[in-house]
Amino acid sequence: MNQLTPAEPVVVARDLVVDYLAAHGPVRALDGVDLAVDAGETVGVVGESGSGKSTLGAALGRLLPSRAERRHGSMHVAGHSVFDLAPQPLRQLRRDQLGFVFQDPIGALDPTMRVGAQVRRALRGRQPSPRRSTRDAVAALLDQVRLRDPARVARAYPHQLSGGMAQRVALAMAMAVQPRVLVADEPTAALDSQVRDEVLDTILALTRAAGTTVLWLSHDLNAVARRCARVVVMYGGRVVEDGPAHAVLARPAHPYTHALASSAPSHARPGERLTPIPGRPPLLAGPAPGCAFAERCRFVVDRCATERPPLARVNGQAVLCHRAEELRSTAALPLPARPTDIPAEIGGGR
Amino acid sequence: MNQMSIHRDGSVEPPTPTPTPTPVLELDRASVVFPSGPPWRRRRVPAMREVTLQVSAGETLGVVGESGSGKTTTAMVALGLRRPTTGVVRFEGASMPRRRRALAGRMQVVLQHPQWSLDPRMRVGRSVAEPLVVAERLARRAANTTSGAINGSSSGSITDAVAVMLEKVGLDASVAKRHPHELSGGQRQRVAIARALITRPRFVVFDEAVSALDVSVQAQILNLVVDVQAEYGFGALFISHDLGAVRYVAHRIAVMRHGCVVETADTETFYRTPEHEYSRQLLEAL
Amino acid sequence: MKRLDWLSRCGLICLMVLVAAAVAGWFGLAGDPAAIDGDRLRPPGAAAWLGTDDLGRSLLPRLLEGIGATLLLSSLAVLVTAVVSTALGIVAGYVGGAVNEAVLRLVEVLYAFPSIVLAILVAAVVGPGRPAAMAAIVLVTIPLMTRLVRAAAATVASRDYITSAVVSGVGMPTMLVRHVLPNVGGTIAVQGTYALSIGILVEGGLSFLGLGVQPPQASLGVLIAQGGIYMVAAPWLVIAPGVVLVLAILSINVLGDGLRDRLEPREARSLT
Amino acid sequence: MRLFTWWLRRALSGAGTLVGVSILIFIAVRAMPGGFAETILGPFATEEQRAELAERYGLDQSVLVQYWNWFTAALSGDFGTSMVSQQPVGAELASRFPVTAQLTVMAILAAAFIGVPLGVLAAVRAGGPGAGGRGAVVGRLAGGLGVSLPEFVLGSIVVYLFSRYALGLSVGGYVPLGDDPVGNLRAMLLPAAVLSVFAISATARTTRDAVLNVLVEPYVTAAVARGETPWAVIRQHILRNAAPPVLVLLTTVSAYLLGGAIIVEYLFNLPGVGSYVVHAVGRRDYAVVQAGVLLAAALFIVLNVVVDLVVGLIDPRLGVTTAGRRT
Repeated sequence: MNQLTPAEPVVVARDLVVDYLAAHGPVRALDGVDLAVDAGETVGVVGESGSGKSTLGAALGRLLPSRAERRHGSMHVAGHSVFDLAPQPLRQLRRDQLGFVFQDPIGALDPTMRVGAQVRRALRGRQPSPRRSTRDAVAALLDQVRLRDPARVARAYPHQLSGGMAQRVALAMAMAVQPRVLVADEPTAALDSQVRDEVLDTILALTRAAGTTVLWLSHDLNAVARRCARVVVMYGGRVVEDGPAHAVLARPAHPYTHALASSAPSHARPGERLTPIPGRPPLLAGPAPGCAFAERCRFVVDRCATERPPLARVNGQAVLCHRAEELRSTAALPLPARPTDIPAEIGGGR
Repeated sequence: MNQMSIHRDGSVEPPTPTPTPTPVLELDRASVVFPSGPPWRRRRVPAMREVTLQVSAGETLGVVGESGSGKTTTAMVALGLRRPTTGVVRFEGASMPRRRRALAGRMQVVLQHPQWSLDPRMRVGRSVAEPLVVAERLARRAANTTSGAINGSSSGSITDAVAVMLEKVGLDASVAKRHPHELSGGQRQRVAIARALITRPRFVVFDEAVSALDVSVQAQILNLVVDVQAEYGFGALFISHDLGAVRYVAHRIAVMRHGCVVETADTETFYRTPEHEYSRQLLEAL
Repeated sequence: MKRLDWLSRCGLICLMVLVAAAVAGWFGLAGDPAAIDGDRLRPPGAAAWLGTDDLGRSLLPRLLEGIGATLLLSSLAVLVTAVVSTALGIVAGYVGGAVNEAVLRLVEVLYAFPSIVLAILVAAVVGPGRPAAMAAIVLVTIPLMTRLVRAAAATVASRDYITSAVVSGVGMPTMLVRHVLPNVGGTIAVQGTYALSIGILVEGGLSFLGLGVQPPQASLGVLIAQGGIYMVAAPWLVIAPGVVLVLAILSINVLGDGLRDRLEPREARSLT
Repeated sequence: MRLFTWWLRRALSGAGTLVGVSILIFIAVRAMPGGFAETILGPFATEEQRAELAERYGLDQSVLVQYWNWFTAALSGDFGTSMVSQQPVGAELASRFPVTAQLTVMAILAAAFIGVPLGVLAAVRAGGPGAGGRGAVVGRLAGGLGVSLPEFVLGSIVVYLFSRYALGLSVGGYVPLGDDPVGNLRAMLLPAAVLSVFAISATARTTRDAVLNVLVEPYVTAAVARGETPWAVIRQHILRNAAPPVLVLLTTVSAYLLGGAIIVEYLFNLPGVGSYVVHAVGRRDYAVVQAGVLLAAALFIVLNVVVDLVVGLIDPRLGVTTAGRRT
C-alpha cells in the first residue's frame, strides 16, 4: 500500500487549473496551483470564498462538480495522479487514502439512516479484529472522537444530534479507514464557538496519532495559524504565500496576507481603526494576466497588472509577488495591529 | 462634526457617549415564549427571558451570542415586529405604539443576507428611496387628517437625497440605476445601510449585518457602520455571533445565552477580562 | 437576461404558429368551416388538404376553428385561474396564520378531486357546454397554481428585504403589489404555462366525453370525439386534430420546462 | 410516538378534507340552477311526483339534516337509487369498481417499475459525463411527449390500429378477472397501456427532479468522497431520500389515473365506474354522479393518508415538531 519513500510529498499539485462552466462563460477557480505537502504535515489553507480553496480540497479526491473542468496541470495524492485514474482505482484511492470532513456537519449525514448504520458503512471492507463485532467497532470509533455515550449516538438519527456531535460522527467516518490525507473544509464554520475548539482538538489529536496529513481549509487566518505548523494563503485561485505559520502571521510576505491580517476585527486593539482592503475579491474568467490582487494592492506597480509574478522565497516563505524581496527589505509589511500576543507557542499546535 | 469619531481615532479611552435622560430604546424584562408541539400537548419554548437592555442616542449596544441564544428575537422585539409575551418595550420613552407604522422612518434595520437585503426586482435607487417615500406619505396623511396639507418633497428632492445617501456610504450615485444583482455583496450591504439611514432614524438595528460578507470586505462595512453612527448619532443595536466585530463597533456589549443576557459591560471590559465565564469563553475563542 | 434554450424556443415558435393558424382560420383564409363542399369522408388531397368529414365539410377550416376555440377557451380560463390563484396565494403566503390555513383547506378540498372527475361534476351541475369546460379548467387549475404561488410568496415573505420594508412602515397593499407580486412573477409565469397545457387537456377530455364544447361548435376535443366514430373509415379525422392537440400541449410543456429551468437552475453532480 | 401524532394529524386533516369534499359535492348538486326537483323531474312533473321526490330525499327537512343523512348513508355504502335504472347505486358501483381499480393499479405498477428507474437514470445521467448532450434532449422530449399525450388521442389511435389491422390484441370483449384471467388480461392490456403512458412519463419526470435535488445534498458528496460506488450511493442514499416526493407524486398520479380511467373505459367500452358516471351525467342521474365523484375523491384522500404514513416511516425528520422560531 505504501509505495512512497517518507521524503516524497503525499500531496502534490502542479500548475493545477480548474474552470467552472457557467451560463455566461467559464469562471476560473484554480489558476495554476502549486503545492506539495509532506506526509504527516498539518497545513492550514486560508482563503476567502472564491479564493479556490474548496476547489483545491475537492480536487484532491476529484470531487469537483460536473460543471467543473480541469484545464491544466496535475494532482498527485499518495503517488497516484488523481485526474488520470480510472473510476475503480479512484474509488480505491478515496476509500483507502483520503478522508473528507465538510462544513455542514448534519447535512453530510444521510437524514434517513441511523448514525450507527452510516458509520458501519464507512467501516465496511475494513477488517475489524475478529474478536470484536461491528457494533463494538462502531462504538469504539465513536468513542475515539470523544462522543459521550457512543451507543446512544449510534442509535440516533442525524437530526437528533447537535452540530458538534454530527461533526464528530463525520470525523469518525472519515478516520475509520485511517486515511493518509484528511481534507477538512471549514469543519467548524457552522459550529458555535464553544464546541469549535473541542472539535478542532479532536481532529488534530486523532490525525496526529494516526500520522494523517491534514489539509484544513479555512477563511480564518488567525485560527489556522494558531494550530497548524504551516499556512498556505490562497487568493484568486493561486497559492500566494506558503510558509511556517508563525512567520506568515508575524511577518507576512505577501501584501494580501498582510492586508487580510490587518483587516480582521478580532485583532484590532481598543480604539484602533481597521484598515480594510478596498474593492472585492476577483472573479476570473480566464488566466489572470498579472497578479490577481493587483487592483486592491497598496504596493501595486505597473508590471503587477500585466506580468504573472514568479515564485520568490522570502524568509521561510514562498511568495507570489513581484515586489516580495523589495517589500521585505524596506519592511513595508509589519503588522502594527499585532503586537506581542503571539508568543513562541505558535506553530506548535496544541 | 463628529465628536464620536474623534474619540474613535487613536484614543485608547473608550468612547463614552453623552448620557441622555431617556434612552432611545429600552427593553424592560421582556420575555418571548413560542408555543410548540401539538395543541393537546402544547409546550412553551422560551426564546427570550427577562431581557433588559437600554440603547441611548449616539450609542451602539452590541449583542453577542451563539445561534439560538435569542439575539434575533431580541432584534424583532426591539423593532416592534414581535410583541414580548411579558415585559415592556419603550421607544423614546413611550411604549411601542399599537400600529407599527406610527414609527415609520424613525426606526430602521440592516439584515444579514446580502443577496436578499434588497428587493431583486427593484432598482437600487427605488429601494433606497422607499423608506423616505413611505414616511413622507404617512406624514402627509397624518397632516391631512389633522390640519391642512404640508408640503411633501418632490420626486426630484428624493432623487437628490438618494444620491447624497449613496455617496455617504461610499457608492457612486449612478448605482441608483442598477439592479441588486449587478452589485457585489459588500456593495449591497452599503446600499442597505443607505436605505436604513435615508430617513435619519433615531434607532437602527444591525442584525448580523457583516456576517455573510467576505473577510476582506467585512472591515469596510464595519468602518462604515462606525462612521455613519458617529455622524448621525442614532442609537444602534449591533447583533452578531462574532465578538470581534461586535467589540469593534459597540460602546457597550450585552452577551446573550439561552435567551438571557448574562453580562452587560463596557466594550473595554471585553478586551480585558469579562466577568461572566461564558463571556470569557467567547473572548478566548477569538 | 438569460435566454431560453433552443428546445423551449422551438416550443414557443410552435405555439405561435398554432395561434397564427387559428387567427388565419378565424379570418376564413382556409375557407368556411361550415361549408359542405364535396364528397363525404374524402381522404386528404388537393381539394381538401386534410380531407372531409362525415358531412362533406373540409377538415382544415374546422381544425383551425377548433384550435382557436380550444386555445381561446383555455387561455381565458387560465387567466381567471391566474388572477384568483395569485390573489389567494400571495395573501395566504404573505399573511400566513388563519388566512393561510383557510386557503390551504380550500385548495386541499379542490385538489382531492381527480381533474377529469371534477370536470365531470362541473359539467353535471352546469350542464355540458362551453361554460362548463371553462369552469372545469378554472377549478382544476386553481389548486395546483395556488399551492405553488403560496409557497413562493411564503419564501419571499421570509426574505430580508420584506422585513426591512415592514420596519420602514410599508403597508400591506404596497408590500403585496410592489414586493411580493414581482418576486413571485416567475412562479406565476411557469405555473400559468403548465396550467394552460392542463386546460387544453381538460377541455379536450371533457369535450371528448361529450360533456364539454357541444357540436356544431368546434374544438379539438369535439373534432377528435366526432372523428372517432369514423375512425376506421377516415382515420385522418382523428389524427389531424390529435396531432395538433399533442403538439400544442407538448410545446407549452416544453416552454414551461424551459422557463422553470431558467428561473430555478439546478446543479447536477456526478456519482463517479 | 412523535411520528404517530404527526400522522394522526395528517389523518384528521384528511378526514376534514373528505367532509369538505362531500359538502362541496352535496351543495353542487342541490344548488343547481332551477332547483333540485326541477332539475331531476323536468318542467312537466306532476305534484305527486314532486311530493314523492321530496319525501325520498327528505327535501322538506333542513339542508343540514339532508346533508347529514346523505353523508352518513354514503359512508355506510348507501348511495341512494339511480334515477334511470331505479337500482341501488352502491351495488352497481361495487360491481363496476374492480374494473376501474384493476386498470388504475396496472398503470400505477407500470409507473413504479418503469417510470422510477427511467427517472433515476435520467437524473444520474444528467450529472454524469456528456450531460446536456443529444441524449438529454431526446430524453426531455420523450418525457415531455409522454405527459402531453392525452388518453383520448392515444386511445383513439390505438383503437384504430388494433381494429384495422390484426395485431394480436382485440379491443373490447371484457371478461372479469375471476372468470378468465387470460382473457381478462388480453382485454385490459391495451387500455392499461394507454393509461400508463402518462403515468410513466409523469413519474419519470418527477423522479428525475427528486433525484437531482438529492444529488446536490452534502451527504451524497460525502458518500462519493468515501469511495462508494455509484450504485451503492444510489441504493443506499439516493433512493431512500428521493422516495418521499416520488411517493407523493404517485398518489397524485393515481388520482389522475382515476380520471384517465374514465376516458379509457369510455373509449374501450369497459364496464367500469368511469363509463357509468359519464353516461349518468348525460342522463342527469345525479345520485350516480354524486357517488362516483365522492368515491374518487375519497380514494385519493385515503391514499394520501396512507402515503403520509409510509413517508413518515422513511424520513425520521417528519413528525418532529419544530418551534416556530428563527435565529
